[in-house]
Amino acid sequence: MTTLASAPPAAASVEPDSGSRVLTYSEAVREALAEAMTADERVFLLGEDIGVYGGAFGVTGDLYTRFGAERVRDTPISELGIVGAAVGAALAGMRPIVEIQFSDFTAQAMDQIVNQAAKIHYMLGGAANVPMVLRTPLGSGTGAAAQHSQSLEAWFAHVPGLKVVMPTTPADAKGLLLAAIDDPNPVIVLEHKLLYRTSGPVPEGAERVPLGTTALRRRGDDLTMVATGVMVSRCLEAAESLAEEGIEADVLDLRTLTPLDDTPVLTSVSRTGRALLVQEAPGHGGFMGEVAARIAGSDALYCLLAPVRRLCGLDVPIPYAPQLERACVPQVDGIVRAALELAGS
Amino acid sequence: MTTLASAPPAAASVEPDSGSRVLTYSEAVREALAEAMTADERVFLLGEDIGVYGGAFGVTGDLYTRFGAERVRDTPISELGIVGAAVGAALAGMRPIVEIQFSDFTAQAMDQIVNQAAKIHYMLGGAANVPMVLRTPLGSGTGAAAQHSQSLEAWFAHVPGLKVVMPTTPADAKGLLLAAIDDPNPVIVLEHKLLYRTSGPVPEGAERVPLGTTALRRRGDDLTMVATGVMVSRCLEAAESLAEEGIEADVLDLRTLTPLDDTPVLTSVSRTGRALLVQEAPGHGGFMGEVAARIAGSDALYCLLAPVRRLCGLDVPIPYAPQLERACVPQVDGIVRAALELAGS
Amino acid sequence: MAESSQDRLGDEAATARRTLQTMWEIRRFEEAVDDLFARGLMHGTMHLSIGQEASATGACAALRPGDAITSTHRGHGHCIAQGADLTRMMAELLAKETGYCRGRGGSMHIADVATGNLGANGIVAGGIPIAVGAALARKMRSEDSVVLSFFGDGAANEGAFHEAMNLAAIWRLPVVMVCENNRYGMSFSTEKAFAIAHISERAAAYGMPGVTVEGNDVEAVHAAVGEAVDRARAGDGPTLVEAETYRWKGHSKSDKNLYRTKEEIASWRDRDPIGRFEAVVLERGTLTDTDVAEIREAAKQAVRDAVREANAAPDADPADLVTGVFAGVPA
Amino acid sequence: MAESSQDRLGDEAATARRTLQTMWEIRRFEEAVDDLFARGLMHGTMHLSIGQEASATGACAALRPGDAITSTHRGHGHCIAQGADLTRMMAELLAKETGYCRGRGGSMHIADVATGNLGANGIVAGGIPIAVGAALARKMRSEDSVVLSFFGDGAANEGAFHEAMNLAAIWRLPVVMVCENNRYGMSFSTEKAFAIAHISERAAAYGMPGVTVEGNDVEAVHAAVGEAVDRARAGDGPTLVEAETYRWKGHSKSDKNLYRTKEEIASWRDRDPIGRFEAVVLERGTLTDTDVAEIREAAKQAVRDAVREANAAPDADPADLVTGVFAGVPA
Ligand SMILES: Cc1ncc(C[n+]2csc(CCOP(=O)(O)OP(=O)(O)O)c2C)c(N)n1
Ligand SMILES: Cc1ncc(C[n+]2csc(CCOP(=O)(O)OP(=O)(O)O)c2C)c(N)n1
Ligand SMILES: [Mg+2]
Ligand SMILES: [Mg+2]
Repeated sequence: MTTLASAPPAAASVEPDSGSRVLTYSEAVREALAEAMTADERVFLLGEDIGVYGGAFGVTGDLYTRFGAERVRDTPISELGIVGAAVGAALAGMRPIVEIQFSDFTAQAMDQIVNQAAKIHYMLGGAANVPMVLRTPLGSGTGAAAQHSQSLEAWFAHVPGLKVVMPTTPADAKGLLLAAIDDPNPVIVLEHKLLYRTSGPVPEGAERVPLGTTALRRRGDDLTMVATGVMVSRCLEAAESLAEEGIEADVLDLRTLTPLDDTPVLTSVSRTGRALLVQEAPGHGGFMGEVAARIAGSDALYCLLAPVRRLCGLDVPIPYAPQLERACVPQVDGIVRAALELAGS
Repeated sequence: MTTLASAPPAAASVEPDSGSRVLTYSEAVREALAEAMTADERVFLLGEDIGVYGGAFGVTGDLYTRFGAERVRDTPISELGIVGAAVGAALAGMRPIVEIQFSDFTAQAMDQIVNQAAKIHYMLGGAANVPMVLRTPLGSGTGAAAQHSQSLEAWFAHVPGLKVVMPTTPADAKGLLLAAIDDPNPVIVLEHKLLYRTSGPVPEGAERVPLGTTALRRRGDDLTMVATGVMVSRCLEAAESLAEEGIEADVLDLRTLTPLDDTPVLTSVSRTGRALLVQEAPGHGGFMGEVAARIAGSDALYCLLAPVRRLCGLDVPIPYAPQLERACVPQVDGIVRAALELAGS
Repeated sequence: MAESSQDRLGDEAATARRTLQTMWEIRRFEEAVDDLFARGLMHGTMHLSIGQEASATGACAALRPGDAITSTHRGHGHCIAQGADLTRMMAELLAKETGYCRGRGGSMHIADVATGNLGANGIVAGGIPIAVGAALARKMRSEDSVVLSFFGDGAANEGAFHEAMNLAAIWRLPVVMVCENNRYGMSFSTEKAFAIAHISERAAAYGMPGVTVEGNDVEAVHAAVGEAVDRARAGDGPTLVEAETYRWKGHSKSDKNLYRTKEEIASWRDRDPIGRFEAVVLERGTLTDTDVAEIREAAKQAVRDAVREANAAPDADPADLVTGVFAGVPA
Repeated sequence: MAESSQDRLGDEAATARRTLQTMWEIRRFEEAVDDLFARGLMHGTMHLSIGQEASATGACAALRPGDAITSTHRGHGHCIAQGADLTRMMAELLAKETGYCRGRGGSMHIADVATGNLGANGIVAGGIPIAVGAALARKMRSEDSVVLSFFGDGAANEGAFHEAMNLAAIWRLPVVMVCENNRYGMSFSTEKAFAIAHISERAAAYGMPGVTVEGNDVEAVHAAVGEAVDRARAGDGPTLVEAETYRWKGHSKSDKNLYRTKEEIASWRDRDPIGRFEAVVLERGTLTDTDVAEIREAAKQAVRDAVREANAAPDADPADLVTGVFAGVPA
């Protein structure tokens, strides 16, 4: 069973509870990286412009001055090479954390991610493992157009041997990343660009958020919203206004796609009978198809009062024009509309 | 509405109808390539060892001697470079057809496939297009282990701007490929290794099989089987033995994942009330999730008599040992078992 | 375009005028972009090539109609030098329906197929294999046109560069590889990114000629690229031309310039490629002070008009937002 | 392993014995594999290195315990030369639970972490960046061990080679790049795949030393690689060593040898690396005819035993078929 986890930025006007303070999502990531490097000298960072520049999105910030050029290692523009170097360093006992500036550029490194990192442990019959983390920002909303705005989480979720994490709150950005760094397997951590500047309470300590636990962000009996990435806060906003119309929604944040904790989803849908699955990525072949299939493949099916509704990004490359870009991915008003239709049906 | 399309190899002991003869799947692909090159001088092939060697799976065969080294162009081992060269040649008015020896190696070329070929037409506001075809064999069953046995169709289906084709019969191998070559967009044609040697009737002429039409391979009212690739013939075999037990199945062959023709699926499931979705790729995040979501998202939901059953490859890298490899992907007996459970429920 | 690679760009008045005006249009265009962005009238991110006008201008001056280029994320200069319409470029940056990409692409994806610009590219080194393919098409059709691929120093460490260079070499393709070495890939200096002195040394690894030129000398760039273009057109294969230059502005909007000194930037501002060419043509007497003043004014005016017209144009139209993904199958 | 790079492998009896026996074990092992495959007793596909025994043996002889290698799809020789157990190798190829990968990997994925073999690789050039990372780990821990990466001529045209070479060079990593140039990447000849005479010429593009050696002369390979290993161990960075050799057998099972002549194959069989070394040690009097006969017999016997023991072993166990995907999180 899931308990009500701390709400994400959008809804987080709350005072931090004792032992935690308000940090931005980037600060939370940075804090996790710093704590991991302090606790374990095998941990090091490599990536393009993560050093004195502080990272394309400023996430590594001052880590370069704090930990030096050896452990906060700037690299040439060679995604395949640096991910491969991380695989080799992991095999040799280190705990590399690679940053890829935009998740779109994981395309350059797919061989090392998919054919090497993901498979080595199994392919070698367990004789070796690849404890590495690949951090990369995904998503649209920055006006960077089609080659800098994709949400490719479904690719990684479909690769056996990879764990896939999508933190949506500063607390999770830290806690899930720490868990990913502990993990003896390759873990892909997909951070959302639009969340970097959002803030929320983050525990002081080195509390881990275990991989594979879906978080219930809001409680309601009329429908179930399942979301990932920035869509979680949009669903919470939508749920707020729905509440004003007397419609109460469960809002579930998957947090990790692999391993996927689908029990809270199935339990919630069995209770509400209505499922609204919201993702930023294009719908066709997207991960919410997996979630819909889990629902349709379980006894929750018998509790459905309406067809499972997916609200996803349009099946288009993200355009540059702001109004077109917005029109391509679910916005709060669209979520509200879809929820009303669903609740009304 | 779909009509009963010609059955695939497994069930194809039929005499070829007039105007067609029996060819193997590879011969059908080769015939399509030859006809396209004869009809249009802009068409040319490039890939590793497609020349005098005849292709890693012997598909290009004697095309090198027939069309010469310029149009059947051997390349160095540079997947990213040759796919990029195909993109550039297509932009410059040619009709390149790239062969990638194993679909696993598309990982090397993902940037040119996904960030360039798929997006250029849209990103340029329609000012240019990329009429290219990428042919590559997928699937397990050859004892080639984890890096040579993947089924990555879901990756491509999730990329707006790509069309994705999976022929399962010699007739379709030719007809769909010809349609793909005609298409002004980048088309990924995923051929199954285990099908290359299978044979069936193939029309003499340059008959196209339009992209985006699901084929009904067998008719039955008790359940609906939806399959792709080599799973289509396995489903047909399974349907044979189910028939002996008095259970009749519709067997649908999606043929193209993008564009996806889901009407026959929804129509069939609405009639049978039972859906068995069979794919070789690992289940998690796989394309049958999309199919299940289409069913669960439509009114067909109200006709379901049982949860939608997905029978997929295990979520593991394909192992080398033959008995383990077989255990990782759906086999005929497993399909029969799943169908019996489903029909009985 | 298409000055013979023999003559210097600063010797003859018309050519000198065109060359200087192109460089000024690039400069003014990007200053206008910088300004619009700063005032919040332009969104997304921008990569400005201010300070690098000579490499774009000199290289494209060596091309003819029918030739093509592939460009980069820092591609405004290439696009203008190749003869693009300033208004349609500005309209694209302002996300207008009249823009080159109908507002779908923005700064990193401007293409102008008519003038042979196959497109900027948001992917570092993404355009190099594409240039190779466009050159392959020309060779297969036995055309005598060539393709020129612009890329940066940072791009030379991508696998795409390597694979494309080798394909160009073994197939002896009519392609010219122009590496604009502006000393940094974002914040990473060439001293750190390479263990060699000149990127042009890499040409030998593929069996092609390589040369390094003073990238802020538009005549030197034109001469070196012109020679390479002649070689390509003659069927003698590709060349790697490295143009040493410098970007005055930050890498993009998020750049705090922490990786370089004010002094370094200043020293390069003193090597202004435009001022340098003006001095040359004045000293040679090819142009007069009045000519130069007119050209500056004309460039400023052209950019002003472009901004005005672009602003007046309709915003990108969501009409075919979904249907525009695939080109229609011909009847 | 670990002969000093100064001494020649054929000068001292014990070393000569070990060297010759390693080469014979590779030869006999692969002949056995070829035979088992032909008789349908082994499935999948196999890439045999018969004819290339000297490069694997000479290179690994220059390594010490603590050093590591990355290997290729044609990796049996590297694995044996690095000291792997023949029975566990054969068991892997026969898909047995006692195999190096418990039957999960097969020929293209054999690894032996104990002897520092980080694994064969089914992906051409896939092991090169991994070797760079393993070398980076050693440098960061200031260990004095080195990593040696084997790859073929064809691999040198992959982007992975380029990016890895540059990383190794700019970080001055303790890695030795050993390119086994056997004249073909599958069917594509080096004459067609490269516009340069020697792949070692590519080293200069990264600012590292490069050398080409007679790959069928085990002493020459050992000397060249030994020098590179010493350089790496001394902290002076990477080297590219190209060993010119030839594969006698087809690329894999599907190869009809249409791309080369019988004469070419015959001419290389005359340059048998094993026969060559036998002649050397006999002529130098390091070993006697009886010694050589014993060694051949010992190798044959070792492989026979490996096949027998492997055959007797249990088949790969499906027990953790699904659960084996992820390594368990430590308590
Ligand atoms: C494959 C890829 N990796 C990283 C980036 C992010 N990025 C954009 S421009 C740039 C620097 C490029 O340097 P260079 O090639 O020298 O061109 P310059 O910006 O100096 O003109 C980087 C790292 C990208 N766009 N594509
Ligand atoms: C990335 C990738 N592309 C293509 C292949 C198919 N393939 C396997 S071995 C091989 C030839 C490799 O040539 P080379 O590197 O010279 O090694 P050799 O086989 O000669 O030992 C090819 C093309 C592959 N395994 N991986
Ligand atoms: Mg640069
Ligand atoms: Mg070779």
